[in-house]
Amino acid sequence: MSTFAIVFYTLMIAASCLAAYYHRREAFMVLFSLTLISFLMGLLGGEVWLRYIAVAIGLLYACGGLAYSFREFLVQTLPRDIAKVMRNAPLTASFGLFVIVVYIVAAIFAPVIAPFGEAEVVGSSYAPPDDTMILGGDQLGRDMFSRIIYGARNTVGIALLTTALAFLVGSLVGLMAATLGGWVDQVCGRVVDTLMAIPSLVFALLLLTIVGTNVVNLILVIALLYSPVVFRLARAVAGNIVVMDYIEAARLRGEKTWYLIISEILPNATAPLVAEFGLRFCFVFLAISALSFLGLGIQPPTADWGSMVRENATLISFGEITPLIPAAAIALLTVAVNFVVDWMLHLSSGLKE
Amino acid sequence: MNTITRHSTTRRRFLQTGAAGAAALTLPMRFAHGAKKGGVMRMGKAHGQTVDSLDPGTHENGFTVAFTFGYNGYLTEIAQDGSLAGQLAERWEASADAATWIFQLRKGATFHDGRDITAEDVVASFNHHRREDSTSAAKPIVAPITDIKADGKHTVIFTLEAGNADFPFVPTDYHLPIMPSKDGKPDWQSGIGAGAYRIRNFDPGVRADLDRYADHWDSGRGHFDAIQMITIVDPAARTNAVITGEVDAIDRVDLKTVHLLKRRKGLTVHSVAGNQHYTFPMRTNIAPFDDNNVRMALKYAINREELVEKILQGFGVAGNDHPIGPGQRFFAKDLEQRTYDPDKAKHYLKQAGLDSLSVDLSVADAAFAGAVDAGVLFGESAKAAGIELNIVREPNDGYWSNVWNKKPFCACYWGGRVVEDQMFSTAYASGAAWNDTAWEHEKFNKLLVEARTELDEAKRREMYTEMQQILRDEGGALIPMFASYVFAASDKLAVPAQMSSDAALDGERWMERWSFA
Amino acid sequence: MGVLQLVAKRLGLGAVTLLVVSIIIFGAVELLPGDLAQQILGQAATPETVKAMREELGLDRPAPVRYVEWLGGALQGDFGTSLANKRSVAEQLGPRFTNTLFLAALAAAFSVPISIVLGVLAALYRESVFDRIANVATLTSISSPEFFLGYILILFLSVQNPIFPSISSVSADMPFDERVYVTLLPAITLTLVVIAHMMRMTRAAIIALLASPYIEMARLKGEPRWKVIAVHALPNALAPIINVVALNLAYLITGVVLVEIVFVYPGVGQLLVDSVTKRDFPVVQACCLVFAATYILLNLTADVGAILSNPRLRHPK
Amino acid sequence: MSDQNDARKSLLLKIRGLRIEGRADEKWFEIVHGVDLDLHRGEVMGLIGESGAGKSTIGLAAMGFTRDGCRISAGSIEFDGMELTSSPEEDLRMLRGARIAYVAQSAAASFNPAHKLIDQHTAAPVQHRIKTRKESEADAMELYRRLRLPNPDEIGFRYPHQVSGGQLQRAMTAMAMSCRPDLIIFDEPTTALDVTTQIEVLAAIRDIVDQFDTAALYITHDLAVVAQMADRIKVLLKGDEVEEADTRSMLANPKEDYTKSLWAVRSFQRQQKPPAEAGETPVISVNGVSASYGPVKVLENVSFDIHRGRTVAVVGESGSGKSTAARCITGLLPPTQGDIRHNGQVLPASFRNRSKDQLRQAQMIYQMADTALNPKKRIGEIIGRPVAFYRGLRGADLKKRVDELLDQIELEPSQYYHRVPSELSGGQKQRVGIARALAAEPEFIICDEVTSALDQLVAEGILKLLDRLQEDLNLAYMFITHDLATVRSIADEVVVMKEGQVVEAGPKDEMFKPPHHEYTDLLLSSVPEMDPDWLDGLLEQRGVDNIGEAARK
Repeated sequence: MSTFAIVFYTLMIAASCLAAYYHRREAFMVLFSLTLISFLMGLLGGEVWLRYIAVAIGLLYACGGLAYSFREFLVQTLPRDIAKVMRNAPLTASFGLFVIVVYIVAAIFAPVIAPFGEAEVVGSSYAPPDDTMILGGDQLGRDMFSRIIYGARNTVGIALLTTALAFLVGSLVGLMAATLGGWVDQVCGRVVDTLMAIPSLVFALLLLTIVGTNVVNLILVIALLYSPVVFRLARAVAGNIVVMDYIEAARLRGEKTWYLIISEILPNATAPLVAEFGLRFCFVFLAISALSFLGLGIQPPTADWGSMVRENATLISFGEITPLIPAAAIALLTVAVNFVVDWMLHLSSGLKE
Repeated sequence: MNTITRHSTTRRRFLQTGAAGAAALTLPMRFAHGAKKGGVMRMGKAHGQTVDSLDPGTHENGFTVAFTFGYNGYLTEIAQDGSLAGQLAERWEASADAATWIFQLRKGATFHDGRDITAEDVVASFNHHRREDSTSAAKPIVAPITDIKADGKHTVIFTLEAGNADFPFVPTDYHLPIMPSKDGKPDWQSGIGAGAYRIRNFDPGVRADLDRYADHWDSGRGHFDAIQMITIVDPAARTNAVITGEVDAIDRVDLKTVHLLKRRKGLTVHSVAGNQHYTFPMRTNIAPFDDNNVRMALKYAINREELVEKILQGFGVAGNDHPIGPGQRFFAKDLEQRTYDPDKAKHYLKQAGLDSLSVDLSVADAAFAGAVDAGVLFGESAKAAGIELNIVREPNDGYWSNVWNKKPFCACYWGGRVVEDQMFSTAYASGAAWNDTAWEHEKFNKLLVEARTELDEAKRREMYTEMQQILRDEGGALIPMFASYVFAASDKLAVPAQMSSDAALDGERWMERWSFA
Repeated sequence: MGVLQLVAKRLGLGAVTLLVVSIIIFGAVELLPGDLAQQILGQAATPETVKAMREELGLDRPAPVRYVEWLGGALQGDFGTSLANKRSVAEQLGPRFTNTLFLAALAAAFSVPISIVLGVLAALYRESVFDRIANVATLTSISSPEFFLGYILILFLSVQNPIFPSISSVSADMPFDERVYVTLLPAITLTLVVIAHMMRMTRAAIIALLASPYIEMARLKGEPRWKVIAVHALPNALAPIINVVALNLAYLITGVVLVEIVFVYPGVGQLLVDSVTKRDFPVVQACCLVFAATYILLNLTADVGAILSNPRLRHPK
Repeated sequence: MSDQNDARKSLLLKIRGLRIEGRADEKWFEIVHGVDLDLHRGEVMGLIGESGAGKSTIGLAAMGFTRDGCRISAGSIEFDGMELTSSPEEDLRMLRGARIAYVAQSAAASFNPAHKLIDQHTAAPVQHRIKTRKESEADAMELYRRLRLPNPDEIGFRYPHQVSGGQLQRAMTAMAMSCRPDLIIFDEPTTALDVTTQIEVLAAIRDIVDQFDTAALYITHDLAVVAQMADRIKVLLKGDEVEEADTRSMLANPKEDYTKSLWAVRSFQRQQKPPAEAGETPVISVNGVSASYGPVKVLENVSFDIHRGRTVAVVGESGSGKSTAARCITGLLPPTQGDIRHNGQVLPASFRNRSKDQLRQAQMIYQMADTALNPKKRIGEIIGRPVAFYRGLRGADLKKRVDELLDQIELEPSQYYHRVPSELSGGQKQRVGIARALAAEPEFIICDEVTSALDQLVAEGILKLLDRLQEDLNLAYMFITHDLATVRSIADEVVVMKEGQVVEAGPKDEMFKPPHHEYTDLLLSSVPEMDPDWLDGLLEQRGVDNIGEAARK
């Protein structure tokens, strides 16, 4: 029983007791269950595991603190009405926001931040990390760090464009179908059903092989593949809106369909659509990395996280972290977006719990 | 050296040749000494597709090649030392002009269904590739055969359009197994062959299971009781499989992690210098490549060492702009190695009357693994010589049909041929279908034909050396590197010290040559 | 409208959809650069051999003719033979599809119960620590690329401590238990991929109901909390839950190419990708149709399930 | 004094200084400010007040229950000697259903659509181990019989959606009775029902409450109803008690002004205009219109005229086709026969084919102001759009015109111009709806149940407003309603509809004077009156089995 273990347990127990004393029920539950777990781990895995847990807790607190302070920062800086919303945002949400902001910055200022060019050969292949190359080099001796920064730009940028396009098409057609109803609705529905019946990955494979894999095609194809899903959602949401009396009133006024869609229906459909946008963004993101995995995604020498994972995948078997970095980057972003989306969903569904 | 004299077959030396045949087939015996029998060998293969079939004419990838070598018998084979050895053919002799070849079949060799192997089978098997509507990839290889007929049960007579001293090497080609014939047609569908192993189950793109063929004529081949060959395309999965010991060996080791793989206990990473080489063919009938100075400039503008280090992770040697590998008989070892020299490149540009040059280089990883990266690196090094290379990524699909042999400057892969003549006549002889540099060189062509029929060793060496020289200095192909075959095997396996260099995994004949330690 | 009419109607529509899909696929395959002949011959392609191969495969005839012929065969249940290796498509697809189904079934066997239970619990103790942890955990799992999840699992459960095989090469003659054993890793991977979606939907569907008067009524009748959720909320939330489950099952069957590659699992996905790269039209066609059919049927089952779970539709006035 | 002691002895529910807080955008604010309440065994107390008075909240609190986002902040609730505010959830659970039962406003929504009535009925008794399932089922049928539900032995095995609203409401009362509780909370049990159905439910409830001598809290906003049901009445206003007294004295002489004002509501009478002289072409004339949704016929040969400056009230119960008639006029539902004339000339059947001007002439005001106004638009835009659309006004003139309109509906422009509907009260929303209609400067406005969703005082205001506007702008109204009181107050002519047909039509004065068509008679007689004995009287004269649905055949 080393001093570390003793200190560790004492702190854990003390914390739990404090929580219990101040009736922080949830905090207590977390802390104490953690204590129990670490007892178990300590017995099974030895002190190493204790250290892991300690690190994990540390990280958790770090993230929590970061999120907390970032939220405060926003509350202080943003205009009042938004700040009011922010103040009640859960920590997860503000953490998500923080991550997203970081990514956006990285994406925009990639050339400034990255010490080397995207395809620039700096050192020998798989050069170990040193102070010129923080994360070492890749198989061609290009700077890993720079490539990850540029990866943010390419991967995120492309995913964003794709999703945006998919939504533009999907939701517009969806709203159109819902507003016009009748045969238009029928036809759209059928077409979408058919499109969705074709397994998307394979469809992507086919289309991309046909039109050739360059960024533009990639965006177009994936957008095409995802728009049906958006259509369905938009159609459903709008379906509930068009039956409202204010839509009837507008119709009776003799308004054009376009007006109905843009200024009567759309404003009421945004909340769910935005939420869906977040989720879809993640899926598109993963889809692109999946395609890169199949060699059809973003093409080298363009840096892209998906293909970076793919290229270095074999390293995982040896417990090397190189491929973990881009993969973690992907996961982190998607988690972050999902956090924010969750929060927005909660806001839009005024469900008080 | 002496192995080679053994192969310059003439009437006078017929007996020797016969002995040669005999000697040839003692080879595997020798290697077989002490080889432990038994065990199930599990091999993880980087190749194999659901569209693979048993038709030898369609065999093209590492999986099918190893497979066919496993269950099929061939007239002749390449021994580990690169020499020629008889298999189903016991002896062979040539007419003086080396245009007629008589093969004597081994008696007592049988197919898996117990039938004797007869001359008819051989004829039918070769005609499978020769016939007019043949779809076989080997069609060009057997094209020179003008006639083939059986003379009795165990004699086959090949007649060639022109003499070819190396003809006995032709039947070693993996496209040309001997298949059981039924009224003149070879029956490849049944999967019955004359190899050391017989097929138990073949699931294209997934796996193949084979059992030792007990009645094989040569008890010195095939030491495993059974073979499991599994397709593992994903390099990571392949690596995992061999690490976790779910397979005993894998080919195509991922070079990125080979340094880590080497550290694993119980595994050995083998690398065999091969004849396979990566090239950047320039079509010499299209400007600017019709000017040899431009070609030379480019040849000097590429950094071969860097490519070997970064693309092959050091598993290979720099090429010298000719397709003959260091391990080959007539390799011109005295030929000076060309190196990266921007100034020379500039000089040649001047000669060509240019001070800068901008050309497209079409690449795709379908050409060879890392072709794109190679292109990128080439581009970087060429800058210094004032040459602007714009790397054009071509789609992998249809690369061989739409890019290679069409685009003026692209990336290409050559598996290499054991026989210099084969290599030259397939890819550099004027009018050859695969002459991807559209190269026409009178002297070269003349030498090629002469060397083919020349039976004197020394003369041939001179000729081939000269041809390599010509290719190096005037040829259309930029040949920066020769890649080694890198594969990993568990230490449970007894991997022979000397392995064939004509293909990966001991010339893909590991099934019959390897055994458990 | 009765369940039977609906089923009939939807099956009809499904058939039409399949037809359209087959046309689209055929068109797509036709549009692919290069053709089977070139693909098979690869570098070895010479004009003559390619030509010969085309004739042998009948690729020289006009596309519509070939499509109609194929359709004719398909309608009689004969999906033709693979152009590349002359084996019948059915014989090729059969075992592959069983494998895929087996994997999907295994994954579903884990993911569906777990996610629904988790979802219900999350709804029951919503906004509690449990809810949050479950939420974050599932989010993280859904957020990592599946091939990456696969590799990680292999690293921990197969390379570092060898519990499961890293490659799940199943064969037809395998005994069931062994089959399960080798398929476990990919199944777990897939479970991690799909669980989040289903769980969150379940949770959302139930929470959405908690505001409704009859839930309040149940509570005012003094029914215990779990009963309120299980007896009063769940039955009314079934429709959306069934829907999302069906959706994910469809994904489990049609969308697992990557996992198959990572675990070297001989499923349809692999076959499909290979056939696409080789332009082996009949196989591509068959695979896509099988997938499309699965998708349609699953959706149909979902709708039927929704109807059966809703008395309004089950017993019309 | 003595009966007071006696009362204290049998005191069942005792609430003291009850304060309840509600949570809205993360702040707690009080919605009930210290209410006291005494309820004795077998006594029925009426809680009356407008929406937001906190009636339901108090009612639920009496079960120790608060809705999500509400909490009891102070005071005590003592049920039969047991303090509810401090007792653990488990004990409360034991109480609910067993000793205190609840009857919700909308039975349709409060029965779980997934389960049969009987299962939901027996849930509580079985849960509380009061009866076995068998006994409870038998008991249920007994109760159904007493509540005069049609074929009581079978109805329990239906699903909620297979049973009509009135029957559901009675089934729910039966369910409340299933454990023979000491106290039942009735939360507006008849508000959602048609008048004719309302009576039977009222009768049933009162009957059962008497039979089992159950105490009850009867929550409603309808004085006439509470007059029939309650022994005592407590009037609430915004979470405060106004006054409490026994029913008769409360009705006879209310003390507080607020109560008086409540009583006064029914007094608004706009005197009836003379019928338009013959030959004057009506603004809108519906002649011989039949219409149907798919195969279902919903209108049959309906005809009536609406003259300039007049109000035609179309009366009928739900499903009588009065709203459908409106849809035909607006062109949303093209008639299968007959036509709609506007100032003599025939209007195209579908609104899609009508000219901008024709559309402008007929405007509509909806029942549900919430769904009638786009929640995402500012009041200025909502009212401004028609102005811009029809008159093409822009910028300053537009703003000016909108301000005028806001003035007309008595909303301070500077204050409301930039608000969104969610920031308005129900009445204000309804006013905005009116303004939007006026903005088109129509000749004719359809008012579809415009007041039925509003509290009476608010409704009052709306009616007055509509009346004034009619005076100023000489508008013609088509007034769709099921509330005869409203008809009395503003109509010039009345059209009574039943099952898609016009049963009777004519000037109001004639319509409200006998002899009536029998259905009109039923309608009229079913409207509860302030007289506590009204229901008894009616039951006597009609006989218990001849009211409500029974009487309509």
